[in-house]
Order: sequence, then C-alpha cells, then structure tokens
Amino acid sequence: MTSVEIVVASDADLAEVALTRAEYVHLVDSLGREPNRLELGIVGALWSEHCSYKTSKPLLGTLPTKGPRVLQGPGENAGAIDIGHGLACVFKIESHNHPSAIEPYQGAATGVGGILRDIFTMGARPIALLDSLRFGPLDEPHQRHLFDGVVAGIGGYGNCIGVPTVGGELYFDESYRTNCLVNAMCVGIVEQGKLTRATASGPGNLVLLVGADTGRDGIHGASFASVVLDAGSAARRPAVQVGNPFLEKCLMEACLELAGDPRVVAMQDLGAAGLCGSTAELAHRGGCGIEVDVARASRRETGMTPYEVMLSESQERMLIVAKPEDVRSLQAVFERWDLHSDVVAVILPEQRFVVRDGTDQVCDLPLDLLVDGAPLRGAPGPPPDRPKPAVADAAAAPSWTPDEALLALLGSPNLGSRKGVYRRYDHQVGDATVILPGGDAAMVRVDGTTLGLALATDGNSRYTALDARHGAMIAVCEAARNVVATGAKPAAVTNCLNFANPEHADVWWNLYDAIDGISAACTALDIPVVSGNVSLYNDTGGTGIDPTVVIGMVGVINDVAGRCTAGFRDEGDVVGLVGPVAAELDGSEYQRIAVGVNAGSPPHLDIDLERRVHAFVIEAIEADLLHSAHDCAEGGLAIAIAESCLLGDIGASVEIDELGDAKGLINGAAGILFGESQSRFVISFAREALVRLHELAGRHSVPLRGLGSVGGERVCVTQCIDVSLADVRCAHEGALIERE
Amino acid sequence: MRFGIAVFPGTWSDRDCKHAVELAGHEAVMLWHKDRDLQGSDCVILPGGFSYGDYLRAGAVARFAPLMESVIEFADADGLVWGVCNGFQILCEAHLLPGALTRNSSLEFRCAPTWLRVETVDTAFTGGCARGDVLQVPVSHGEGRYVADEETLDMLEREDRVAFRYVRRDGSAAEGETPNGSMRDIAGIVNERRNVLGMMPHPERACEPMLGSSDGMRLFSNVANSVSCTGAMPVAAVS
Amino acid sequence: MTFAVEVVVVLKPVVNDPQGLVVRDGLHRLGFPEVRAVRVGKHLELEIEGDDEASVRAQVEAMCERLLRNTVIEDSRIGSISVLSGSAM
Amino acid sequence: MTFAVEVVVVLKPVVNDPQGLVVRDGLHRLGFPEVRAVRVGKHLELEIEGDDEASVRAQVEAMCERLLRNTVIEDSRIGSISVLSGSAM
Ligand SMILES: Nc1ncnc2c1ncn2[C@@H]1O[C@H](COP(=O)(O)OP(=O)(O)O)[C@@H](O)[C@H]1O
Ligand SMILES: [Mg+2]
Repeated sequence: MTSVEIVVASDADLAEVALTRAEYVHLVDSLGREPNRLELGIVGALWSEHCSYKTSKPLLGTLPTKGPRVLQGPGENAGAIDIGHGLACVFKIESHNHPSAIEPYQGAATGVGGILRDIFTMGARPIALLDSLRFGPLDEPHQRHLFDGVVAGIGGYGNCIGVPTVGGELYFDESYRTNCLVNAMCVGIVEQGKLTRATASGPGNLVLLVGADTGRDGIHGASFASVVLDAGSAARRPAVQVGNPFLEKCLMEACLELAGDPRVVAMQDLGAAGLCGSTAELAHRGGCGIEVDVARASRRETGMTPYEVMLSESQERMLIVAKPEDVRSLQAVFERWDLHSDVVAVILPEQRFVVRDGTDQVCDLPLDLLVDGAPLRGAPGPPPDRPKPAVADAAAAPSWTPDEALLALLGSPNLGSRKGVYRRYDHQVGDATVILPGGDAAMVRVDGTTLGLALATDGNSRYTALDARHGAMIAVCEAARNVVATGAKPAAVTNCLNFANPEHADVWWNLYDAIDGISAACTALDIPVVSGNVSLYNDTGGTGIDPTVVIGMVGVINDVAGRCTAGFRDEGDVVGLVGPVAAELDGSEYQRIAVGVNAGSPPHLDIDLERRVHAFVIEAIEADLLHSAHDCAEGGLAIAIAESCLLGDIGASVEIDELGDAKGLINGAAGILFGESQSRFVISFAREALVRLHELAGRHSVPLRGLGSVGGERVCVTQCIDVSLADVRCAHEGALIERE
Repeated sequence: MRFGIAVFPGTWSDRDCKHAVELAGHEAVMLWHKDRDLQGSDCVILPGGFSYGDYLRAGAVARFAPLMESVIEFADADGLVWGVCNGFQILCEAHLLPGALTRNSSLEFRCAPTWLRVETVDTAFTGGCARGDVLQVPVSHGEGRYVADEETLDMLEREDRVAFRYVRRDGSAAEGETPNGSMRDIAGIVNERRNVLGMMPHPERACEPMLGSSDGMRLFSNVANSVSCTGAMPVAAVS
Repeated sequence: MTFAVEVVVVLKPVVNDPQGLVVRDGLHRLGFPEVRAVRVGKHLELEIEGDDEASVRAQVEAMCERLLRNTVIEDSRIGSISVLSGSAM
Repeated sequence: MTFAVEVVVVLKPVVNDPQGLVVRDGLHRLGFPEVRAVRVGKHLELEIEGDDEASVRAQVEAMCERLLRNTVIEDSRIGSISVLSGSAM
C-alpha cells in the first residue's frame, strides 16, 4: 500500500516516540502488520499521555459534569454553560508546564495562544484570561528568571491580542524547583446558536488549514509533555515554538466572523500533535475518516518530510471543514485578514486515517485505533502506605512578636501583593473589568446585559501534598469562596491536574484521590465540571512536584451593580467573621515561614457548613447588607483583615475573644491569628445591618460574629497586633521585589 | 456627530472606543485599514492595540495603510484626528506629530491608573477643561516613553502644544515618576494646527464610574461640543 | 540573483537606551565589571532579488528611510552584502 | 585599553520569526516585492576594558553564553572588535 519503508521498531525508535514495547506490540497486533515510520510517529503522538489521557481517562469519569446550566461538558475544545440572555460562557484551563521550563517566555506565551484558540474555535469571543503559576523559591536566580520570563510571556501574548488577563495565582514552593507550572485559563462568550463544534461530518467535505505556515516547530511536543524531563530534554529543544500573537489576533477575528456561519461544518484548532492530532480528532468525533495530503500544506521551511509536517506544532493554525462549493467564499473571509489557507484534507466515509504526500500514500491507519486505541493504564500498584507526616514542632518557630509575624507573612512571596505581576498584564482592555485584580475573584461584565462573571483560579498544593483528596476538596471550596465573595453564584468549574510521574504508585493514587476530592466537593456544592486538562510527568531527575490541583471557577451575578469587593469601605462599619475560629496551623503559610515545614493534616473541612456559608454570603450581598466580603485563606484571619484594610485603604481594629489575654504567639495564639481554618469570610457592614445579618446567619446555621470596626490608619488586634497601615503596605508591596 | 474609528489588524481598542462614543450619545463608524473612505467622520480616532503586532516598532507598518493616506489628507484639511496609545505611536511614525515613543524605561508593560494634568485648553479635545484639571485615565502599554530632542521639547512647550502631563494623584508634578519615563512627563501632544492629538493613556477606558473613572468622557464631550460649535468639518477624503 | 544584506539599526547617540543599561547592569552582576557601556540595536537580515550589488544597496537604503528605521531616533547602516547561491525561486 | 565590540544575536534558523514576516510583508506593501525573506535579530555594541583583543573576545563569548543570547532559541556571533581611543575612565 505504501512506498514508505517499514521497519521493526527498535528500542531507540520507541523511545523517540515515547511508546512502550507493550504498546507497540498491541499496535502491531491490532494492525496485523508493522507500522511504517510515519505511522509509528503518528501513533506515538496520539497515544502520548498528553493526547490520549491513557492514565487519567479512567479516573476522570467520576467527575460530576451535568447540571441545568451545562451546554457542553468535557470532550470538546472547551466547556460551555448557559448564562441566560441566550448566551453561553465557554471556558477551559490548560497547562504549558514543560515548554515553559525550557523557554519561559515562549512557553508561557504559546500556552496563552493555545488556550485562546480552544475558546474561539467554539465560536466564542475570549473576554478574559487567568494564569496560575508555580515556581521554586524566588530568591534563587534561576527561579527569578523563570518567573520573569513566564510573566513577560503571558503578558506578551495576552496584551498583544487584546484579551485582558484579569486574575490568576502565584505560589513559590520547593517542590517546583525543577518543574515550574504554567496553567492558563480563558473565558469566552458566544450566542448559544453560534456555538461551534469540532465534529467533522459529510464525506467529501474539504478541510482548510488556515493561518501560519508550517515549520519544524515543536516536533514531538505532545510526547515531550508525556515524559520525565532529563538531561536529554535540552536535546529536544527544537521543540520550542515561538508564538505570533498578531497572527492569532487576525485568525481569531476571522474565525469569530464565521461563528454560526452555516458554511462552516466544523472548526478545530491545532494544538498538541499538530496536524495529525487535530485531523484525527475532528474526524473521529464525527464518526468518519480523513485523508490528509501533506504536499498541500504551506511550509515555512524547505525540505520538510511528511513526518515533520504531520507532527509540527507550529502555532496559530486552524482547521475549517466545509462543503467543496463553500471553500472559495470562506477563503475570501480569511484573505480579508491577510490569512493564507490551503485545502489539505478531505473527509472520508469510512473511519480511516490516511496521509498522502502528493500521489504517494504514506499512512493508512484505522482511526479508532489511533484515537481511542491506546491501552489504558491502571494503577501501577496498590495504594502505598502513607504515614501521616509528623505534626510540626511549634517550638522551632522564631520568637516573633505578633506584629513581626504579620509583616513577615504579608511580605512573603506567597502572600505578598501581586501588583508587580498584574500591572504587566493589560487587565482592562474590553472595558468590562468591573472588579480589578488584587482582591478575590475578578469580575467582567457581559456586554449587552447586566450580567457579571466572577472568575478565579485556586489550588493550594501544601494541602494536597498532605492529603490529596482533602486538599482537592479545599481547592474547589476556596475557588468557590473567591467567587462568592463578589456576590456571584458559582456556576461551573474547569480544572488542571498537575502531577508527577504516574508510573509511581504514590503519584497515581494521589491523582486518584485528588479527582475523588474534586468530585466530592463539586457534587456537594452542586457545581459541575465542564472542562479541564491533565499534566503528568512533572518530574525531573526523580524529583516530582507535589500534587497540584488548580481549580478555575466561573460564577454568575445577575446584576453587576450589586457586586461586592474585598476592601473595607466606610469608617465605623462593623468588621465581622463568618465561619469558625479554630487554631489549625498544619499546612499553613505560617508553618512554612515560621517552622519551615509542611506537616500534619490540612485544615478541617465541613463541606456542608461550606455550602451554607456560601448561601449566607450570597444572600447577604444580594440583600445589599455587606460593604465588603473577603475570603479568609492563606495566612488566616489576621492576614485577611490586613488585606481588607489594604484594599480599602483604611484601618481596622478588632478583638478576638479566643486570644484571651495572650500577649505573644503562644498558647494557640498563632493558630488563631494565622491558622487557615476553612469556610470563612471577613465581612464589613453598617451597624444597622447587624440584626438582619444575625437573623440571616441563624437561618443558614452559620456562625457569625462581630470582631470590631473599620477606621483609622492602623491594623489592630486587641493586645496582640498594632501596626500602621503604611508599614503593612510597605511589607505587602515589597514581597516580589528582587533584593540584591 | 460621527466618530470614525480606524481598525488595523492588531487593533483592539476599536470596540472600547465604539462603546465610549456610543455611551456619549454619538455615532461610531469603523474604518477598515484597507479602505480609503472616512465615511463622513467628524473626528477620526486611531485606537490602541498592536497594529501589525507592533513588530519592528509600534506603529511603523500601520502608517502606510491605505486608510492612513486619507487620514493624513483629512488632518491636513484641519480634520480632527485623535490617536490613543498605538494611535499616538502611528501619528509619530507618520510624522503628523513630532518625536517618537520608545520602550518604557522599566522595560516592562504597564497597565495602571494614571493622573493627567490638562496643560492646554486650546484644542478641540481639551476645550471644555480648565488648565490644571486632573483626569484619572489608565495606561496600558509597553512602548510609551515619549522622546524628542530638546529643541522639539522646547518648541512644544513654547507653542503650548503639550496636551497632558503625568502627575501624581494629588496633582503635583510627577518629576519623572511616570509609567514609562517620558521626557518632561509628557503624556499627550498636539500638532502645530492643534487638530491632531496623540496621547498614551486610554480615555475610552475611563468613561464609566463602574470602570474606575469617568474622566475620559470629558474628552469625548469636548470633541463633540467643538464640532457642533464650529459646524461643518472638512469633507472626509474619499477615493 | 539573490543577495543577503545585513542592516543594522541603532538608536541615535543622544537617545537614551534603557535596555542597554539593563544589559550592562546584568553583565556587572554576572561578574563582568569591565563592561563600560552597552547599546542595543536591531540587526536585520534581508534576502533580496536584484541585478547587482549597487542596485540592491540603493533599494535597501530606500527601505531604511521608509520603514526599517525611525528617522527621528534611529540611524541605520548597511553591513555586508553577499550573493546567495542559487537564483530566484 | 577600551575596546568596542559588536555582537549580533539572531534566532536559530529553524525558529519561527514572526517579526521578520511582518517586516517582509510591510516591505512588499511599500513596493519592495523583491524582498524574499527578512529575519530580525539584535545588534549589541559593548564598550569594554581589556588588555588585548584575544582576552576581550573570550570575555564577550562568555557574556553571550551567560546573558546576551537566549541559548535555547538564539545564536550569537562577535562582529568587529576595535580599540577605542582613550583608556579607562
Ligand atoms: N499570576 C497572577 N496573574 C494575575 N493575577 C494574579 C496572579 N496571581 C494573583 N493574582 C491576582 O491577585 C489577587 C490575589 O491573589 P491570591 O493571593 O492568589 O488570592 P487568593 O489567595 O484570595 O486566592 C487576585 O486578584 C488574583 O487574581
Ligand atoms: Mg481569595
């Protein structure tokens, strides 16, 4: 059938395409013959963890994905929910960890480019980006280099294309020293009738490849993201892609012009595994086949082989399926944007994946085997015994005064101000950002309606490191709390699971537990999961990252005018605490900074209380009873109060009964001030609202107490803390600044 | 009145400008870079963005678009041309305004609120303001450091052509503490005939209290008032 | 014939160059104190069809004036011009 | 002695250069259809103290590896090295 040499694959051949011998044997058995080199490369790419989800797919099935708002769950380029007014909100989060470790600027930039394409492929106009970042300790020059490069790359792409980056998160931890994490989330809006799917149909229909010319970029990128980084990673560096946000902007506008156009049968972006991944998935979803002619794809370089054209991960490319008679008029739309397009493929009736190079047929594989045939991987072993990490020795803590502890925490890289990051991102383009970065969730209003979307990402890996299931539950709750603090109701979740090498039983079982935790929390809070991404093999030289669950959440508020922000507002307002007071220091930032460990059990979570607390806060904001609401997260109660002071540029003075007459950080005082107990909000409100709020709290069975009042220019906790707002600000804003 | 809003590939403030114009109660028409027709615009806005990716230099390629030929003719015939951010860069590249915009001295992109002091009221854009008024308007750019030789800077001051300067929030002189390191804290200038304004900050992002400031709306109103006072504007070039 | 032409675009001496300062400081920090000054410009490599070197040079000079440099703040100069093997595609 | 050293930093040949594409298309639009390709790199001018050309060259080569080029996607080469009149400040 083919003019291409068939070889029995050697171990080196298999290593190059990241297939195991067993997978190869399965391939040969299913095919009834040996594959040729091109076929082997294509199967390697599509059977890579990155494309096939061979490890995670069996686990992800347990996530709750249905709900009255869900228009599109996992499986398409992005998830979509109904937000009313005939509109859909389309969103997804994605990782670009491996490329960013090699070339931070371009890795992060092309990560943003990729997630944007996932959104506009569905016909939705991207209206917001968020970035969730993890690096090793910031005082190490290499980590600073990665951090600077990644932030510049995210800004470089998002700023240029004109989509605001409105939020995200940033953590520094030892566990990311050799594997940084770069997750990007994009949110878009489309009229429901224009929601476009990536499902090819109609044998004889043609496939247009639009956008950038194909070059030797990122060959084996998908396989690259599916193996452990090692010394040889440097040798795979041609994998680095350079993004062109300007081209993507043109591509985006042209594709959006075509959203809902009956001439477009399907649209699919090119991502991992390039032309072969996109064409195969497109055809597979539609239950048909496809024949690609690589000779028709415009090249940026000369002398490219079919193998290179099929596996190239050149950015800013898109596939459009159309009837033959519509192709010319569609090409005219792209030409208006100076975009080149080529007809590169035709849809086949039977489920085959055929590649030709002009007249030579160079690949013929059963499509089902290619897309769905990767042998799934189960647990590599039984759950290992995981002894609970010892509880930290509090005596090892420095003899800080509470004032010193407050400033040390606020000035630490994990709790300090993120202004140095988000001011490098255009967070206002679109005239829609009604809650700016710096507080809890950001909020963008939806053009032509009174609707607002609250957007947040969250995921504390200190908790998942101690207990993956419990930590994942907290990640969901914390993202939801950020959304709820604005007055929006959590609507749906996207998630990014960043783990080490799943061939190790402890990693695999952590993944299992984390997914179970997301399911449990999402089910309890009634928030469906509509999209997500899994990044495994975040592991270098035997050192893997802590399990890291990043939850991206979208919440909806019907009228942006009723939104709430996190900063204290009016002198004389009551400062209140919703939720419990307990002294839980395990897994906290205080424990990290003061004791230098991560040990014990993460804070207790009562998911039912969590649900009631959300309902209470949302109702209180709806009833216009609150002047501010801020979720109480890393750094605990004292930090949350200080943050609300900073955001409102006004002081506060509170009293916490449990502190008794403690004068230092002894006898549980540290835990009360800085412990990270869950299900809590710091709120402020006018005195007149007190009675109604207590009544409301009673109705929801939610603990609520007054702590003190807003006012002055100091942050005071009776007998314990008394610092000027100026000192607090100075510590907070200096946290990310490089110290020579 | 009718604002024409230029759209280059890579422009992204076009939609925000349209929003602001319509909020101000005026008509917005989009002007495609490949066209020459200004569609009867009373004022042409060159909005923010990264026209042609801002590769090589911001605005360098856009200045040669067919639309720009008409814009230059329109400006020569005393038509109002308002360049914001990337539009300012294009106007400098096209030599409709003196000087150049270079990389921010921090070498970082900056998106942040700024405060602008109105330095001249002798333009259609600032006519309704008082000299010394302070407007809160955000910036968002990586190449906004205004640079010109000393002679040009002196001339701009002598001829009262500095439209806005960055100042501190309380209105006091920024003394170099600007988002980009502009010479003499310059945020915006006008041409000799005072009908072409270039400014780095984004007034179209400051037209509603919900977005943090409505000071930008004053500039849109000023333009509209000046057009309704002077009556008919020159006929837009059509080819 | 196809020529390869190098063009260098640099800021005029009076225009200050923050990027150059950052590079210099970075070099100092890395242990190269002997660096006294750095200026950062652009280097363009053009592949261009033409009959002979003189006409190619004239063309590229025109390109510099029209697009490649900002005449207000930048100077440019043409570096090497060489013949690339092979003729036009 | 003070030397002036020119360093050219360019993208490796296989790396995509969106900037070059836009400049090429811009030149085409301006009426220079004879331009077949453009690649844009950096041109650095260093002023550096040193004893002789060989040691200066070695120093600058080390600077290229450590800072001046992004070793993942860029190549660099040293251009002219000349002695500047006058000695160290
Ligand atoms: N990497 C980032 N990019 C953009 N915004 C960020 C980033 N990290 C944090 N932010 C913003 O800073 C604010 C505070 O972040 P964070 O401390 O992570 O909040 P929280 O702990 O309440 O979730 C939020 O508005 C967040 O969106
Ligand atoms: Mg928060």
